[in-house]
Amino acid sequence: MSGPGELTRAVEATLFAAEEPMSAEAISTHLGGADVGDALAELASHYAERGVHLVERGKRWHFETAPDLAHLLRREKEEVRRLSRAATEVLAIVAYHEPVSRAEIESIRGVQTAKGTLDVLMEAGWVRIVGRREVPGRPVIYATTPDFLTHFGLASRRDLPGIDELRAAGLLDPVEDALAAAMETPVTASEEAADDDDRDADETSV
Amino acid sequence: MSGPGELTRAVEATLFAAEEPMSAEAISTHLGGADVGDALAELASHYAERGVHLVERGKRWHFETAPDLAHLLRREKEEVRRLSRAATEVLAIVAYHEPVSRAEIESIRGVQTAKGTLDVLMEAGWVRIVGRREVPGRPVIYATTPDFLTHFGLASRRDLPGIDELRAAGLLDPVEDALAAAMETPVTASEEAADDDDRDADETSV
Amino acid sequence: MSDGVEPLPLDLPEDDWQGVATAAAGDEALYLELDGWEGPLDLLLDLARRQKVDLRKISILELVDQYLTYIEGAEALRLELAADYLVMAAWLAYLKSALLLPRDEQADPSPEELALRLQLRLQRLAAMRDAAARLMGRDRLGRDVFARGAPEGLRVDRKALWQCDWFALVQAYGQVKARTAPVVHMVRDRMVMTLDSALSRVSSMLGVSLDWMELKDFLPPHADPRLRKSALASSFVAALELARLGKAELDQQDTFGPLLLRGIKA
Repeated sequence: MSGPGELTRAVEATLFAAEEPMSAEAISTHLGGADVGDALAELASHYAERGVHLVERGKRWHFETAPDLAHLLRREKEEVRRLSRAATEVLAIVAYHEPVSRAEIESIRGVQTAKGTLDVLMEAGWVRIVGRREVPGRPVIYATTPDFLTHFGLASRRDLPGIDELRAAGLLDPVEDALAAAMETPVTASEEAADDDDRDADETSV
Repeated sequence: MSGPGELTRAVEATLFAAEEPMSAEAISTHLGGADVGDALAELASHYAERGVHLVERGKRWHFETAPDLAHLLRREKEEVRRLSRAATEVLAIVAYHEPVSRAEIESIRGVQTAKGTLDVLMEAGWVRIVGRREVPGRPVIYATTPDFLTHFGLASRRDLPGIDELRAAGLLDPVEDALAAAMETPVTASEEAADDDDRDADETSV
Repeated sequence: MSDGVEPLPLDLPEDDWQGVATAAAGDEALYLELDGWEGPLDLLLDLARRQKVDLRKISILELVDQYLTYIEGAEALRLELAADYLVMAAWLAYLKSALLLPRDEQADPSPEELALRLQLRLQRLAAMRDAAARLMGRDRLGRDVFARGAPEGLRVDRKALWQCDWFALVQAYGQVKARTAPVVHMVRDRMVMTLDSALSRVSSMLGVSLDWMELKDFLPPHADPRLRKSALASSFVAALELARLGKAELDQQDTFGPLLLRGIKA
């Protein structure tokens, strides 16, 4: 295979350096009126197998990245990031109380919850919008996703420890008393039976 | 001739799409850590006969139009900054002598260098401050940048036109050294101490 | 000895040199002479090149003569701009005479050395001038060769891979519940000394002595520490009140020093 001819090289360089797609006429004008049809065809065929293609769109020619390599233009780089404390709390509240509105989450947390926090949880794929609460203002309500269960190794939300188990583990007590409390408070059977969903019904309705 | 391999196509597409010259390491990182050395060599050789060349300048790679097509591509509007004679001279002195202080530049030119001259070169991205000379006064010293090599089509500073001859002829050595060699008089300690920066304070306009 | 005649450094910005020609629009002939040179060394280099010999073989004497002739020929030198050209001329005249006159063994540096130094400097400037020209003549990006006109650009989108574990989740919930659980605050009954009792106590004790006494001496001895704090505060306010009524005077030598109290006989 012999190298490209002079005209072909000129067309190639012209299109490479052009800031906008060029029509065959414009290229021809640029190159002193030469007939560039054959050169364009030759180039298109040459580049067909390469990482860059010469394409014609609406009578104008330009180089573009081969479609199968388009993913190279926008690479995704994954970075492992730990969920913030606030986001973890919101996630836990959604998991324990779902479906739950943002106002309800705030009432349970006792703190305002930034919109971005729920966005992060939705981006992570653990929380989604499941509808609207039929109350004035029709707030959207959130629930966890199957991915949430998978990520945390839960067969179902019923696997989440109940309030009394949390208390037994010292997770409900102020940090300094946690040890003593965990050792002193026996868990009773009736308390353990507390139900997942309605456990905090009185707190949920804001 | 079989088509280019996947990696070669990927490197080709990446460099075509890049807005700046890229080092082999940067390309490799973009492509998930592949070894791109062979692909670069293959592409450089493939493009050598085409209207667009793949070139390496200061360890960074980019595509550019073939130099022999310059007459076809020169644009009506001059995009390249026109440098004053003083600026071109200062640029040459920095490139051939780097790293070099302003006093050293002035001693070669025999004239004070306006503040703006170095600023223009730094603004163009061709010269930068690379540190300070550890002599009294700690003057800043200047050197060229990778963009300088890119702009002037130099693979490295060793490509500077005639640099080997100039070095062999001692024309890149300070006058004092050449004088000492020529007169076969050893440079005395006191003269040497004044050497680097203030060397020519009293003979700047000779 | 040469120091006295060697030219001073230029202190003119280069732009002014272009001004030699441009500023004198009406009298170009008069100012033309120095137009286009970046200082005396540059002019010397140009003259040297007109000798059309290798710079290593130029005749310094001839060069000096050419330079002096040139400067003399430039009739209407704008002195303030051409001073360094004239200083160079003076220095070259000195160099010429030193080169021609019988050798002065004491001269340091010798005229030969000065001539050589000038020659070396001209060579170096010439080398850089040639290098600059060759550099500018290269195929330059954006003038002779062109980068891709419309690169797509490479973008790296960072995607967060969120991490959280089961324990962090349930612990967070526990913390929320613990934080928001209703809490009953019990305020314990505390022993206090009222202002009234402090007033009567302090005023009665003031009647006993006319000497300065420290405030803390007015406090009930052996009191519970919590009562003592309350008593101190009440007694202090009582002392201020008594001072206001003119029944006592207060003194404190330094900041946070002991507070002294003394009764005033009416």
